[in-house]
Amino acid sequence: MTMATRVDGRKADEIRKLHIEAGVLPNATGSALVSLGETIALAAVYGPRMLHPKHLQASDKAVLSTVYSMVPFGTTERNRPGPSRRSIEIGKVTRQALEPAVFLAEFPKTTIDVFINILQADAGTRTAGINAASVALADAGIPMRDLVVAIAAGKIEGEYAIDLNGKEEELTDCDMPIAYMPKDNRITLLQMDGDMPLDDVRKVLDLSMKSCMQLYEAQKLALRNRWIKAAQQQEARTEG
Amino acid sequence: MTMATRVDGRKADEIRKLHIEAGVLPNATGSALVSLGETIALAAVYGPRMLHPKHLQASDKAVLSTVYSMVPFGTTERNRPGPSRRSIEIGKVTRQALEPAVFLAEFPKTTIDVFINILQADAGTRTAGINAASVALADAGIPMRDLVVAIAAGKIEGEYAIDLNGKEEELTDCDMPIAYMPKDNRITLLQMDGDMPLDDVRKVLDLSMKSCMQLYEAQKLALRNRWIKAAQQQEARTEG
Amino acid sequence: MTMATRVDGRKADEIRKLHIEAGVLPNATGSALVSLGETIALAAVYGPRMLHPKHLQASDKAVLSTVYSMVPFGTTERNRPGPSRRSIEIGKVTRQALEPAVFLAEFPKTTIDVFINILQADAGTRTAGINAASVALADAGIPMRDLVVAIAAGKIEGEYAIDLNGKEEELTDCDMPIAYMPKDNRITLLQMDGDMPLDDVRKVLDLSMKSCMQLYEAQKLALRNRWIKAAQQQEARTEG
Amino acid sequence: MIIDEGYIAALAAKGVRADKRQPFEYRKIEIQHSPFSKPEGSAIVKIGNSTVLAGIKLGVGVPFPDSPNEGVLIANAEFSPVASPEFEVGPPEEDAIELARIVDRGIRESHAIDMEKLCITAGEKVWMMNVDIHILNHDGNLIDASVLAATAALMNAKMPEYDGEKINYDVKKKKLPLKWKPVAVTFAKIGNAIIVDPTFEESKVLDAGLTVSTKDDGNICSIQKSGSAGFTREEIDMLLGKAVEMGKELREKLSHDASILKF
Amino acid sequence: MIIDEGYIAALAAKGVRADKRQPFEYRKIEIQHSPFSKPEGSAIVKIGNSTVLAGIKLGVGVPFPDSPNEGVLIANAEFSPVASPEFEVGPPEEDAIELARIVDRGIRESHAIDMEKLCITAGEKVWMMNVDIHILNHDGNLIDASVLAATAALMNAKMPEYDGEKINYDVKKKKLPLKWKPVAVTFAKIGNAIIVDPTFEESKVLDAGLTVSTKDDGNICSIQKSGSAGFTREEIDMLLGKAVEMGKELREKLSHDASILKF
Amino acid sequence: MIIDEGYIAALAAKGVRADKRQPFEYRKIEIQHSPFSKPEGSAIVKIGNSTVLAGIKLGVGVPFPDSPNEGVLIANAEFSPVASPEFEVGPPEEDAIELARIVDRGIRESHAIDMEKLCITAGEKVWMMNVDIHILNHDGNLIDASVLAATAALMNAKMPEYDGEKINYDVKKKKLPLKWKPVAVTFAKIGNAIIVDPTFEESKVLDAGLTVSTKDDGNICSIQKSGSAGFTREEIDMLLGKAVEMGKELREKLSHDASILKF
Repeated sequence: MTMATRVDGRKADEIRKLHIEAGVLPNATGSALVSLGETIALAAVYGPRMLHPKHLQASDKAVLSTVYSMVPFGTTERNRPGPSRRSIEIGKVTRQALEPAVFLAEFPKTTIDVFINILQADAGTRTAGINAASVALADAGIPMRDLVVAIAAGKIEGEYAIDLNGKEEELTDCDMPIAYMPKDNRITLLQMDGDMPLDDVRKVLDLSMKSCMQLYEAQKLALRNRWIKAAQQQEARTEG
Repeated sequence: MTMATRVDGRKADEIRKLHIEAGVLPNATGSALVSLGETIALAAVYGPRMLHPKHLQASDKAVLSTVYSMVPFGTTERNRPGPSRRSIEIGKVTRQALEPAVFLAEFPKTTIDVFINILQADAGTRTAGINAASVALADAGIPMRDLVVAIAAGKIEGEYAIDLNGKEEELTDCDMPIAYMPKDNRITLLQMDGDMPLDDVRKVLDLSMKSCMQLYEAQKLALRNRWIKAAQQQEARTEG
Repeated sequence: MTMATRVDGRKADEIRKLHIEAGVLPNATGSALVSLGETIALAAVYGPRMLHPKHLQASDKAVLSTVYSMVPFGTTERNRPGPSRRSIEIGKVTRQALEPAVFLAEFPKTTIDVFINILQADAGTRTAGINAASVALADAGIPMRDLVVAIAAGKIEGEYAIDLNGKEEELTDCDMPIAYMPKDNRITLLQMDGDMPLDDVRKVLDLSMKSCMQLYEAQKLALRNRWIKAAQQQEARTEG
Repeated sequence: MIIDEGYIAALAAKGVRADKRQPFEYRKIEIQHSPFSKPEGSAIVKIGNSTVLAGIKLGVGVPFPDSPNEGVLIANAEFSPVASPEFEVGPPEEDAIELARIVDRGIRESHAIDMEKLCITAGEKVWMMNVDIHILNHDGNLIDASVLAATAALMNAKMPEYDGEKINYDVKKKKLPLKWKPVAVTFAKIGNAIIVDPTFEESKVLDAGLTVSTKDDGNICSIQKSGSAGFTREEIDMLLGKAVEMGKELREKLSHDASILKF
Repeated sequence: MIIDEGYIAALAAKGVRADKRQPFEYRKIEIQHSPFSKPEGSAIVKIGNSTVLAGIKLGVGVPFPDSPNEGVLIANAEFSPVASPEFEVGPPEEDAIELARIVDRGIRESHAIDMEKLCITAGEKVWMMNVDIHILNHDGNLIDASVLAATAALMNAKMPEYDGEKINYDVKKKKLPLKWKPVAVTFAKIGNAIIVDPTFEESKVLDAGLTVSTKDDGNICSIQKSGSAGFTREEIDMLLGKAVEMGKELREKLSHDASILKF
Repeated sequence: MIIDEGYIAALAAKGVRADKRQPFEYRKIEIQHSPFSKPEGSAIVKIGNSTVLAGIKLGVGVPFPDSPNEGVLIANAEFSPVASPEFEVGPPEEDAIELARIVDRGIRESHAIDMEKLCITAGEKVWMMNVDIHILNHDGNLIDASVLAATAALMNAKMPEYDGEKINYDVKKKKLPLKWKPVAVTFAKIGNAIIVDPTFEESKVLDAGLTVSTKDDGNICSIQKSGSAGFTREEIDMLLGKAVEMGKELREKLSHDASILKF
């Protein structure tokens, strides 16, 4: 396995320009905005709140619900609003990527709703969405075992690289997103499409997990900034 | 502002041939048929009746529900059955035009359902529908503050006119429907699309409100005829 | 009325090669597979089971529900999955063909669900489905007044014939399916499309009812085989 | 609406009906031809208090690949919630679909319209004929009323002019190529009694129903059994005969215009 | 969310608002032009805590038969569940549809865009202009925010190149043929008090609402009354005047870019 | 269906399974090629009591603009309510969609079919290949059964003749251009135990699942993690290896025809 050289000058294992901001939506219990290059994901968390109708409740834990959707103007060609087979599948794997991180048993009979809006799509939207959702859950004050970090890898001219952008992705049919909880060494999402020898899969996993640690620090920093700001606002209000 | 001259010989402030008949549908609690030229609107009122499911009920008043729809053969080109964005919006503004007239607080937890069917569309369907609904509500014996009368105004070759027919409407992009409760001087529906100086809007409002009084008399006459007929039938039954 | 001669050498009143097998689906309460030439129908029965939501329950009997559908690859041109107007109507007449046979009053508040899947369609699918459903209901141990047998008749070059196959059906626009309970002499489904003098309808009914008796024996044989096999399995388990 | 099922059934057992009709007597039938100007053909039919509108709209479209030189017939039925308090929570889709399909097959299978005459350019352009049924008041036997209304609308329909590019709906002259006037006759079995033209109440308690459509030549063009019970073979034979007979009477009514735009 | 309706209404009666604004005072308005690179035009508009995105996408399609030499405008609005706990069980379709139609008519009826300039080949190919509104945080008065966002996005939109066969979204140069900048002003009547720019709480207790859209020349291009009560004629006359006046101020804000990608 | 979750989980902890299988042992697998005559290719696959049908239908259509010289693959899966009492209230859409997408990608991303050979006229006409999965009895591990059934149906499919205008479904001769035979292997983690080919009961109590599809050359062409828990990196590495190994065995079974039309 050799490393790819890239049009935008990045190294094979280098992620795009990353920006994470927590607490961006006043109405939501928690929220976060993640941009990774041109890809922009927004997540809002509402809850825990009572789940209706009753027969959907779980008596011993909260139900985590995730909806993934894209704004119609977020892609080069306008994409029609409303759920697609793709967005329904992504909603499911996103939920399963987040569930291991949340102490759901603390909120029986409730629902915790995570809404992910892709505001702009330039590859890597499902992993950007998971990063945004992770920060939004923490911002909502929901008890978590760990943050969930996610990144996708792919192939450029036969060589592997991390965090492909849209132009790069057009030229490949290899895509391997993962989500990861570093503290416990848990891989909570793993998908792959393409054609890879067993050994390559393992090596790409190594690469991706390394990048995950970068996202881990960025998520923690964004939350720290959010709490500092909230404290300052609180102080200003008390003084005011 | 000058007045328009019209293909069908009407004066600018003259409405089309009007016919109102109350009590046309045996099954409905109240009903009315309104024809205004070639435009024919039918309204049926069912209720007050208990609203299910319970969480839709209002504990302190009846919920007024209005559905506006058009028969598929009511237009020059067949129009597909089922709700459209246009019919949903008209349903909403129709409901809001009628609500101020109905003593909803008298029937908590119930629904009063108003169904408007446009049997033939030749412009002015939403206002014809409101007139039909007003008479149908009264025919249903539902306590009302006042009848609601409605008419639309538009422009013909740059000049304003009342109650455009379909041919006239094709040539204009100005449309201003209003609904009005004369007793209390309440405008309960007002919409406008077009391009009008402020002063013109006010003058057209004057025109429309004048026509409204004509419709007011016609609605009252139709209800009177209905009650006379009902009394005669009652008498016949008693004697028979 | 004269009799048709047929491409596949069958006599006018001869049905296609018939195979019926009961108890083919482990999960279902009862099930059956019926093939009639190239037409293959599968029926699964679930229930009686409590019907939810409650307001759909009948307090004095079970509700019989029937859903008729076709696999997408069951026809020459792929047919889109999901209910069509045709399949909804067939679901209804199938239910009404079966209801007279089932002692519904024995299971108040429950539903008995009959799902019919046409695995391959070569004409006569609704009657094949009814035969499969009849055997599946019996296989489910649901108390029945009688089995329901069904067959369709049509026209070939102006002459009547029983159990048309797909090629034959393409050339005719006459179709007359019936369902029949022999014990009580009850016709529980009768449909006809075409153009037939009154006398012909009666003669074709005679033909169809004769074929029905053949299906009646075949249904009974399939159930007998099923019970023998079940008893043997039971014995083997006890000894094992 | 509370229906005393026991009462209706008890009456039926005695051969008596709540509205005093004979078992094989229709309610009053009124037909108005062309009540509307927008559709190419239209009719209002009342059977007792059941009121049904039918409208025919013609457009130009592409024929089906397997019948390139025939016009296209599309029949549709809507149970408007104006028609019955039962339709409160949404009309019974199954029944509306069955009704539409009976109207559709009644016209299609009887070859009531010469569909080849609705071809403009084979394989490319044909007339699309929409027959829409709109129920305004439901007091039973919607099928017979709907088939009557559809046939009446076909009789009075006039085709708009078409210049090969655009339809001119302002000029309508030519009649539709109508060959037959199909009508439907619906029977209901309540206990052991059999009646024609069931009211709403009667159809709520019926055990089985049978609709038979016939053409002008007395041939049967469509049969549909309904309801949760069966008919004996003898009953079927009797009713098929009755339907041919009563169909003739209904067909005669189609020539008269009752001219009431009052439902 | 628990709203003390009595409190808000009592305040209104005294001409006072919970956030201390004057009756005819808007909240802080922020507009960011072109926050996104994928859409041809885009804007974020905040009015207080209400946050709205607008995006313009251009494609090539077939014109409507009755306007063969005009581009096609399609406006759509989505109430994303991120925007409010109220949208939990699915956003209120009726309100989203009304909002979309007000934005649509605000652009269409004011002739804000010269649609004939969006024709490529008459009767065959024209630009399809999608204006999509996406609500991110709902704190009332979504209409004014949405119309502002749509107009801003139209102002900054640039058309992609089209060589007659394919659109090249990588090269965008030409501006849209924008003739007018429509803006909407929304009033609410609570009891007898009338205010502008209602918050979420205020819109929950309002008796009636009135939205008036105006153009740069002060002409009115759209009116929409809402709510369950009526206005007197005198109130309407007063508010139409106010709308013309306040519309001017809003339109001025459109030239400034607040440049915040922070909702 | 009542499942004793504690019991299954307790067994798993001891490395034991309710049906006495070894952790990495499949249930009995039966494959029938071409059970149906209408579809171009078809198969029935049973893994234990899970029964799945696959059918291939070919039609002619227009290629996607971005791959003008390739045929079109459309995979779909239906959870028929015949398959399980769980599907009573409508099958779980999410799971059916995921299954369809795994089958789709298993064929597409492995380049199992040479899609360029399904091009008839570049940019104009290509073969549309529909792969439909129909579940008849659900006893767990539907993914492996469905991928096996789809691959089997691709193996036995024969293309109908096409004369440039019409498809003749009565004459089918040529095989599909099949390059690879993808198969899927699904693991489940229950507590700390890991097993292959979970039954319905086992899949109800699993904490996490992993499906790995491989090609004839041992390359991995698709991975899908499921379930509400995670895997450690070490577990993933182990299971990828296992999947390559067990995939080989599954692929061998595809050459044999168990020939039972009995579910």
